[in-house]
Amino acid sequence: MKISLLYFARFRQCLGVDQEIIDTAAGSTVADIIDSLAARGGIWQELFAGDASVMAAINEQMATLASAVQDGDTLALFPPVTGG
Amino acid sequence: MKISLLYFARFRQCLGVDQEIIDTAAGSTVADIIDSLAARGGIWQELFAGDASVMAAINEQMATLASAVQDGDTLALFPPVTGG
Amino acid sequence: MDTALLDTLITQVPLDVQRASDWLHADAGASGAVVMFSGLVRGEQGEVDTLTLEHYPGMSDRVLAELAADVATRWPLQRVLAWHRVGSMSVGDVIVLVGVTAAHRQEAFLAASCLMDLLKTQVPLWKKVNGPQGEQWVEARDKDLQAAQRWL
Amino acid sequence: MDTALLDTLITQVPLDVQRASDWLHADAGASGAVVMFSGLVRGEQGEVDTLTLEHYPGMSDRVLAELAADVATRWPLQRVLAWHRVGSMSVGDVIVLVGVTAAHRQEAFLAASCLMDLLKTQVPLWKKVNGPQGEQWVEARDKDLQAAQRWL
Repeated sequence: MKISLLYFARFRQCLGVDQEIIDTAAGSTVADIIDSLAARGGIWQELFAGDASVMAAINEQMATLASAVQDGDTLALFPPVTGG
Repeated sequence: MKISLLYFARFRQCLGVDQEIIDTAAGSTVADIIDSLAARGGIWQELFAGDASVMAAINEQMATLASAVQDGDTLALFPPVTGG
Repeated sequence: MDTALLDTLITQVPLDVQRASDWLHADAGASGAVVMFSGLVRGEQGEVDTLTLEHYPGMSDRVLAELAADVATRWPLQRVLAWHRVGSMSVGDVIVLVGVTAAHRQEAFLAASCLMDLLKTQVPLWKKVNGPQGEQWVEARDKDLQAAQRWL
Repeated sequence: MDTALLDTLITQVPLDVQRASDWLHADAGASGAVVMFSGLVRGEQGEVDTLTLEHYPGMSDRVLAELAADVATRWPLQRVLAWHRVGSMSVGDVIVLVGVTAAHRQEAFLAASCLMDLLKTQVPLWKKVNGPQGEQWVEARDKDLQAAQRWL
């Protein structure tokens, strides 16, 4: 299934990418997708491997690592927020 | 010794007096003076007898019932404050 | 730490919220957090038309200034403002303005809250409300005394 | 209880403190207490020249509006305002304005404080500071997470 990924703030800037579309297995969770990104190595691994602090939103709703994504969903990944 | 008394708010209005000068024994405390006022009877007793809520300031500094007054002091008596 | 700038006032003149706000925000780059509290005359569903505030001139000003200075020793504040109106007021009029600036919001919220709690129980000010039922002196609330106890 | 009036906004335009204050104070006779918080860009002793705020358009607006509505269910509030600026700002500029009106000050202080704590940890906004040392993304503070935990 196809998922749109969005990156914000430090992630967007470090990766030099603000969005992409990926193919992922049906039933994938946010954690699965983050792992697959970490597996790209380099800066991807640095940002997304292990106990990195990553917040996620699916279709603009806050999600957890265990949340499942559906075909056509937009998954946004970003560092802990720092507004206010 | 002579003490100036000031009354504020509900006390001032109920008593119809905003200040007076009284003679009191040397060594008098705020409590002694309040008792002597209550002994006047009528509205004075109503406002100042027993467990009435009375705040006191000596020369514009908050005082307690046990505070001693000196000759020439100004003792202000008033209900609990309600500003803000 | 630098000493905080204090601005305290007891006045019969209507309080200027914008001037208070401007003074607090003028501290631009140093402070990051401004908290301002305004207390207004409540209509109480038609029970209140006007409010009269009596004070103990001289003492009220001094105690208010002392409280502002006290609060500025408890938290690292840049500015402390405390203005209180006395005399006759109408529904919606501003009775009191309290504001502080600090580097962080927690300190600013605590300091403003503390200053209001102390002011309510220590400054010699008394409210009398006037409405269709006649006039009545406002009774002190236990809740205000309890709130002030937190800081003593 | 009547529903609170909400006014939330994410904007690139400089925030107008006076307009926010006027809107909160316009609630005259009903509310007795107004608490307003402003968060400003701190200079950090010359370490910061400008600040850039990135957000997740669409989601940031929605989450901010939801938080304002949430806070209005926790306390009896008449008005809730939450404006946040995004884009590029200078030292002293207002980043965020949060204000509430209520009948009593305790509720107003709690509600404004709660809204700020939740905003800081839940609205998708990110700060980057620019100064003589170059640019740097601001790190989330544990203290902010702990502050938000109080309300969850």
